[in-house]
Amino acid sequence: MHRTGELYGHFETLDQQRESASLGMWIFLITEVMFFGGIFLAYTVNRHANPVAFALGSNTLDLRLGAINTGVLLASSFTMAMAVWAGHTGKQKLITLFLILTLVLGGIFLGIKTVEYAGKFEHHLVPGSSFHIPAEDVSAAAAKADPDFSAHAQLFFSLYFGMTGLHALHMVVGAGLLIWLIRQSMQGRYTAKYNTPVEMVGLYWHFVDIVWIYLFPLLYLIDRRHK
Amino acid sequence: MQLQTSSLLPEQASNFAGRVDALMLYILGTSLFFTLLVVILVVIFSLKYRRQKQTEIGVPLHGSVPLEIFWTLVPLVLAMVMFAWGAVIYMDFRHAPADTMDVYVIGKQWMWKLQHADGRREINELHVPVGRDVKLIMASEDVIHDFSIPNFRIKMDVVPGRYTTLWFRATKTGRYHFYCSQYCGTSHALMIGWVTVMEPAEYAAWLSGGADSNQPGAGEKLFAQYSCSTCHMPAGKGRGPSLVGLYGSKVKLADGTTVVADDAYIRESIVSPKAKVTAGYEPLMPSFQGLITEEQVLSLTAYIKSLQAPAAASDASAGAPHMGKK
Amino acid sequence: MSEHIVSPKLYLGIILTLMVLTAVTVGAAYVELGPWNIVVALVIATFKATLVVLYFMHVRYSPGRTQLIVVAGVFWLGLLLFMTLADYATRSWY
Amino acid sequence: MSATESRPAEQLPEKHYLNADYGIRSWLLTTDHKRIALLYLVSVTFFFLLGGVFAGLIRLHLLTPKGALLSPEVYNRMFTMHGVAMIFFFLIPSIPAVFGNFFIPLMIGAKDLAFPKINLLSWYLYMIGGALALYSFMSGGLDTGWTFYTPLSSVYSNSAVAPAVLGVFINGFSSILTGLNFLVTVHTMRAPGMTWFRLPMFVWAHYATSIIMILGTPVVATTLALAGMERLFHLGFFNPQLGGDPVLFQHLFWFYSHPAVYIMILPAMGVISEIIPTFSRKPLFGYKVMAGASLAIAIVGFLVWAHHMFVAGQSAYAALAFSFLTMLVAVPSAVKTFNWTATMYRGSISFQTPMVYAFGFLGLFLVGGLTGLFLGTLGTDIHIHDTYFVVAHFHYIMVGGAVMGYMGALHYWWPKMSGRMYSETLARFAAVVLFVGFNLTFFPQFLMGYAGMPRRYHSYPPEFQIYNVLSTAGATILAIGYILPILYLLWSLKFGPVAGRNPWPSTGLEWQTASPPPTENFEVTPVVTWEAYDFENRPDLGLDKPVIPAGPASGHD
Repeated sequence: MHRTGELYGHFETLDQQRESASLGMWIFLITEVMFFGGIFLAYTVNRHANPVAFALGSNTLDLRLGAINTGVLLASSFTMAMAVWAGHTGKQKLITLFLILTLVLGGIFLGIKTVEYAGKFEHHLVPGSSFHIPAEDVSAAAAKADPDFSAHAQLFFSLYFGMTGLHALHMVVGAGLLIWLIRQSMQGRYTAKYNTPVEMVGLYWHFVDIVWIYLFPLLYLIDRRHK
Repeated sequence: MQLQTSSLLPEQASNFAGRVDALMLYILGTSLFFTLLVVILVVIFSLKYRRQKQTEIGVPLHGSVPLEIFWTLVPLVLAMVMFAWGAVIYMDFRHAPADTMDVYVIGKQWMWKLQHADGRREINELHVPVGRDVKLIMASEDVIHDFSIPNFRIKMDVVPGRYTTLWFRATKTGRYHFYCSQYCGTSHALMIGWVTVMEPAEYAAWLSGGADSNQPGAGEKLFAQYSCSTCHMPAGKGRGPSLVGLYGSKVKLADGTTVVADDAYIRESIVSPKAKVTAGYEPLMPSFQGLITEEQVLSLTAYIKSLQAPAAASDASAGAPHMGKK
Repeated sequence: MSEHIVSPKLYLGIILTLMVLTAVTVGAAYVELGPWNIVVALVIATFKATLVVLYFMHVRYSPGRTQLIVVAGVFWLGLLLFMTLADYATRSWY
Repeated sequence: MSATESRPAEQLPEKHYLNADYGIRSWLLTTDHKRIALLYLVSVTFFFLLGGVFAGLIRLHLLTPKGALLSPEVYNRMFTMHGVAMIFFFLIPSIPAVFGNFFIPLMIGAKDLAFPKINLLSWYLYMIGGALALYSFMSGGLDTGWTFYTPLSSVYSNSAVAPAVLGVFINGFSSILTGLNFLVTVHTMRAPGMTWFRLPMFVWAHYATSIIMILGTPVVATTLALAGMERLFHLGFFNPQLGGDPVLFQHLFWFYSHPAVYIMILPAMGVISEIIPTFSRKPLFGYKVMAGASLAIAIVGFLVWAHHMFVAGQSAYAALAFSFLTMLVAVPSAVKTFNWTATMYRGSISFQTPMVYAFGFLGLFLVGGLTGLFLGTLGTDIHIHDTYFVVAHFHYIMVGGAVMGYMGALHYWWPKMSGRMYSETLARFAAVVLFVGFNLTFFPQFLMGYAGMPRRYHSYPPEFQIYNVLSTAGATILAIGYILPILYLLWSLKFGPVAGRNPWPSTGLEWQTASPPPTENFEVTPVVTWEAYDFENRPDLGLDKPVIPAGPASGHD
């Protein structure tokens, strides 16, 4: 497939190419919505069936870290939006700067997530044979209401790790894309005329942010008032 | 090698069979009409409009709005009749009448265990009287199974972790196959059994002919073994509510709602007691999930049912006449 | 496709709103609202997500086709959730 | 045979996509949609033959009530692997990935799909998925049924479930990327003058199919991922013993897997909508209605999934809603059938092989679609659910419908893809053999199912034997019908007469370029000035003096 400058050979015009990329990206994001949608449905049905275990499981999560991470990710979305703005206005230095800021914030998010995961490992809250809920948590009056508390709490943590893990995986992919963008941007590839890759990665990054906007209340904020 | 044949329409042996077949014939009639219509038209067009010259083209007709509307509406109406007719049968099929003879069914890889209300047990065999409404209350010990009786034209999945029910009224004496029709692993094809439909008198004789175990009796033993009686005392003085007359009654719950004490409620109260707590009582009861089997739950349920009339309960081991909750 | 350039000031306003809403949703979780806690949390989350989609992702200024794709996608997710949960919600009806 | 007799015989073009480059690298690293289509053609044929072998063993085994050949363990693996190979690795990619890939750019006058590299990536994903499925087949096999119902698949099965699930999961992304590529291509890559309502119906069908692919496939990916993790790590999303719900798996699974049936049948309908106008030399009757019906099937077809669960313990009221919607989706299918029939009215009909397949499709799809009514109607489903009636029904749709469409497409476009003609006599003979063999194989299964024989039984009560014997007899005829085309098509590659640009002739853009087409499809980007299937105003087709049969002139729509 030959290519002339930014234009790939099977397209007629740069506009056509940009339009295709944008449309393709949006369709891809819709498939991502449905992909996460399946897990959200599994979460809803399982939570509805095991309210007690889910509430107690949620209360073992570190709300402070979760809230900070929400802020960090939202901030990274802001810097990403600014990078796209810098692209549209042709401010090449600012593109690079905002992309680096976004990458740093994304890194902080993943770092905090790692700390949280490590804590779960320490406290045997990772689903599997060594899964164990501390006795003082189970002794809560509510725990008795659920006869098979341990199994059901494990269900909560399976979903917690499944959903946040999948989200983190998307973050890692996003970080990889950002590194690529930063390198290209430092070479001055992106101008007011051609900045499609920045825009596309931006869309992806915002989508990952939106997933977290839902994950945060669903995982961290169940029945907080009773603790 | 001699081949057996069966008639195209299997024998109709339940209250549903005739209704399902009638609906089937309506759909079949509709289908045959459209199949023949299209086939005949295609044949006529093929003969009449076959190409005569190499350079010939067809008449450029692009469509016709009235025709399109016509052949949208006609199938729509016919399909809606099918839907409505089928829905009526289905709602009857899903909602058992009030007064049924209950049989408990447990599916496991790869056999069916059945227990009559009086404790009579069967494996891969089911005896029922003709003309009586029978309800199968079904649970699975492992994977999903399905209890299917083609001559009765009904089936229902048997799902682990919950009860499903299937009801029918046999209308013809005889022996009919039942099958597991949800694929359940290696010996799925061996989960076959027989329903024997008997005259009521014959059925009574069969019942008294040797109940090999007595379910309410077994339940009574479990009731003592698990010390249920220390809390659920008959006079209602215990830490738990009295269970006499519980089955089928309305129970007021701590959260203000009311439920009917049916099989599902009793099962839930045993395996997950905190889910629905009776008003006026503390949620003290421990869960028995994992401690007792589905079969034992059924025995306990049967025993609790037998507590309807105190006189009968004390006489439960006699095993005779209380089938169901008449 | 000529793109609409959003001013950084608007972005700043959006991100501040998002931060405030995050604080509100954490606070709301500690207020006793019974079954409404989850509703409040999801309404706030949806509002936040809408802001991100409309402004950060420029959907407000995008061609109708993009807007249609977004609406259709969300609608489809809604159908999956709604029709499945409708089964669970009506199982105890008689 | 065709109008070519009056014109000088055409030669193969000197340079075309097949000889543009040589060597294995030029194939494995190609981004040419036509070459990728051929890669798919070879790979799906492999899985079709593999699935066919499994099917043959199943039919042989069922000759006697006790089972003639296989142990229950092996029999269960056979029908499971037959289903997985045929559905995920043959039927779903078949028409879209082979003919959609090859012809959508040609039909809309584009040089390629919008994302050629992603197109190649999706073939590799397909191959990785397929390799994992094969690994599962060879290392213990798979015995869960192609539906992977939990908790059987996630807890109880002793077979290689994990690699198969992973394979199907990865294959799903291949399907998603294909759908994405088609949608974008149809939106942005159309040649000047190729308006939406000038698109061939084949393109509309693929547009509708792609919508299903991108909205449904991600959900089954999630579902299988959850089930796989449940098996590997002993989690409990769908396991009641650990707090999960097996019926949830069924909801999630069928949310994709019912619409997946439309992924198989809609492209076949698109093929038939090309063949019938071409061989009737007449515009497709009710073009806009046909396009709308494709979209309606795709959309309403999404809302009917729980009709697979009428007796699975779902709420009776949910069942009512799903049955109602199922009945609605029957209507656009009926409308399509009537429109195909009406297209032949006052046409100039010839009976070359693709048209014979179109007739076969029409008949078998009618039976398959109408028997779907028995299953969508609640009152009859409670009897025939999970019996051989269902098996017969979906084979009429998937083999009678989708595979007949696939074979029709293969014969219709073979001259374009290879540049050569096959033996018309042999091809027509094979089409008739297929039709007869198919009916003999599957019609008895309707009767057997209504009589009560359940699916997936390795042994059965003797009263069902007569039907099974008929069915097995039919299967041998069917096998001949499939092997013949492979032979004469391969033969034609070397010895077939040169086909020329437009042998039938047909109106689509794909017939305006050389056969086989050059790598960039068209020497100059075409400009479209005519409506779809317009034989009347096309002197370029070589129908020098078109003769319109006498009769009252009819008005246009």
